[in-house]
Amino acid sequence: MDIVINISSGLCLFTGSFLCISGGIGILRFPDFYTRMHAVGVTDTLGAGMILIGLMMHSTDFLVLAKLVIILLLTLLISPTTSHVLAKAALHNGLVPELTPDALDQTSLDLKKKGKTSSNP
Amino acid sequence: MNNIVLLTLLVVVAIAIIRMKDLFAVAMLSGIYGLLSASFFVVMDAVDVAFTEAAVGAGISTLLLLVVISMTGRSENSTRHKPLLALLIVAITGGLLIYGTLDMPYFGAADAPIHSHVAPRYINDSMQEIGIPNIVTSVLASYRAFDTFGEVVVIFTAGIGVLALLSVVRRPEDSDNIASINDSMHEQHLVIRIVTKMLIPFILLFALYVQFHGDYGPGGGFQAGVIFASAIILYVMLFGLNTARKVINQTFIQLIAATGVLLYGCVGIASLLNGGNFFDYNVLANDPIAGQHFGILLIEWGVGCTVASVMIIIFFSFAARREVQQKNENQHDKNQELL
Amino acid sequence: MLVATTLAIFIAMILAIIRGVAGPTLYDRILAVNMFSTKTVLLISLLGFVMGRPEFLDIAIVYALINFISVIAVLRYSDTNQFKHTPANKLSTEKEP
Amino acid sequence: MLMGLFNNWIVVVLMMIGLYIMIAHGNLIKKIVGLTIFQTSVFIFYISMAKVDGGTAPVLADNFSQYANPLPHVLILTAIVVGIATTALALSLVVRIKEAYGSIEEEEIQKQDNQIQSEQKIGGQM
Repeated sequence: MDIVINISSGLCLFTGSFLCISGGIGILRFPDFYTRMHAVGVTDTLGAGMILIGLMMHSTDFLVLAKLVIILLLTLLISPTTSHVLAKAALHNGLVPELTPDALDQTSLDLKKKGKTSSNP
Repeated sequence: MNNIVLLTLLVVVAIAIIRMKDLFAVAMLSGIYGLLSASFFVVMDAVDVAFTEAAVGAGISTLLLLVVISMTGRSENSTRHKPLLALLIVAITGGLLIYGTLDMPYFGAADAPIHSHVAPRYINDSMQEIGIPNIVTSVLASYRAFDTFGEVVVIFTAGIGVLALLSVVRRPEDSDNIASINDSMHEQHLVIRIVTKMLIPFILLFALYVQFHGDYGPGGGFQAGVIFASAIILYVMLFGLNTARKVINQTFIQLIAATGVLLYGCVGIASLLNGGNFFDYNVLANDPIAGQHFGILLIEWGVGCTVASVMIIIFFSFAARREVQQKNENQHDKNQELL
Repeated sequence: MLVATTLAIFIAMILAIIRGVAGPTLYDRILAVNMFSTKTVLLISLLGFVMGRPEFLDIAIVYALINFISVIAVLRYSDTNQFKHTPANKLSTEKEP
Repeated sequence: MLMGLFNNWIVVVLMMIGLYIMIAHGNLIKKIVGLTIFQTSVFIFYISMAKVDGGTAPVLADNFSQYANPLPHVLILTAIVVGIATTALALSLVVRIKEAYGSIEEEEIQKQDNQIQSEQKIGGQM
């Protein structure tokens, strides 16, 4: 029984730390704010959740477990909210995504082409 | 090892703060700085200090900086006065200080002079004398209660000072005008509004938990006061100052701040009247331990009231000043449009 | 395993600090601070277990709450005119036809 | 030796960074941030003095016998809250200075002061 808990908590911690590091690399390497935000927003919540669940398996005290659950709930509530608000505020204050107009045209052309090809088989 | 990483990061962030021209970035980095130093305090086993630094250094002080920056402008002048002379002075002083540290006891040494004076008594006897497991609280509120009284008075005085410097005369006809500025935030963000409404009761409850759990774990009046105040500040930021003023009367808050200090002092007087020394809680009840518990409870309550209300007063003053400024700017713009 | 996770969080913190220092827009910095405080919450909870006294998790709860409050504060007080046109924005809007 | 005094050296470095900001920067808000860094370095100094190897946080528990020194913790705990109160006072002074002079750069303020002084002198001579 002990070994099962150890292995599963180790797996959770490993997944969590992998997600944390990949989020960190994402915030560093992605080209503009919105893509960075995507990297952080996705990995932060899940990574924090995995690490906290891994810690829960280690805890023996009921109070510690309860506090970890509270932290987990707070993270689940707060992290997506802040991401949402941040993206909204950035867009509202006129930060334009670094998708160049050419790229935008290109994608819309592609879409049109696809639409044409699908409509004219 | 943890402390080395954290300290190095602290230095990196501090150097980045020197280089930054954008004051907004400086505020953000000082937030990171506060978080880092609080993590360092956790590594150093100073849980109570970390608690306070988390709420104060990363929360309230960044917030006040942001409010002031939004009032005074965001960019810094690039000229510096005599950077070479300053660097020279700093280098000499730093060199002397580092020379001074060579005689310091090594980090973590158990036989350092600091650990031989009063600390053993606190650690060994506080359980018999005071009867609560958190030594920091027993030293703060009982052994050195007079010292803490001084600190509370300092905080109260700072609150009065901010109030004297920033208080504005409010006229009722202004409120509609200001409300329209305020509503921008509160109408745009439905998600934040709902999440905040869910969180505020939790934060208030958590502050009370910290207040009363301070005897058994990290916590106490100072931390609880700051957390309580931050819940109110959250409310003000989201729903505007006018709505908040309807919920919490500012005169009432000022009264509470004074009452906290008064309560603290009265506990001391009460112990004098009962035949003990100033802040000697043993005489407050029949049993010395019960007396200590009672005294610490009252004192922490006084500290919590004062700290919370002073923080709220400080934030209210800044926010009110900012609203007046914004209104003047708006009027100025309107006048220019008319011209 | 706990120590390895602590190390991973340190690395993520360092990366977040680099982004916070580098900028370029203010939202990048806010994002970096936000990520940094989430990492701090995790670090504090982990350190409790590493040091053998996990009962001090209250501090981590405070961090989570402060994180939320400071993000709201940043958005509330960056909602004025002087924050609307950062240099990076101008660059990207100039590209538009 | 290197590791034993590392914390103290970092404290000195941070303190000097705060001092440098206080001396070399003219912006009043930047100066306050420098003051905060200076303050925090003192906190770090006290707290690292209190640490004992193999010790734990000063909250009594059954299975621990060695605790960190609680006295510096108490001093710094109150100092942090007093620090934020004084910072708030300093920031409110900055707000008033901005309203009175229209700037928070030290040189600008000095220039305006000098101007007023010289005008007063001319007025006095006449």
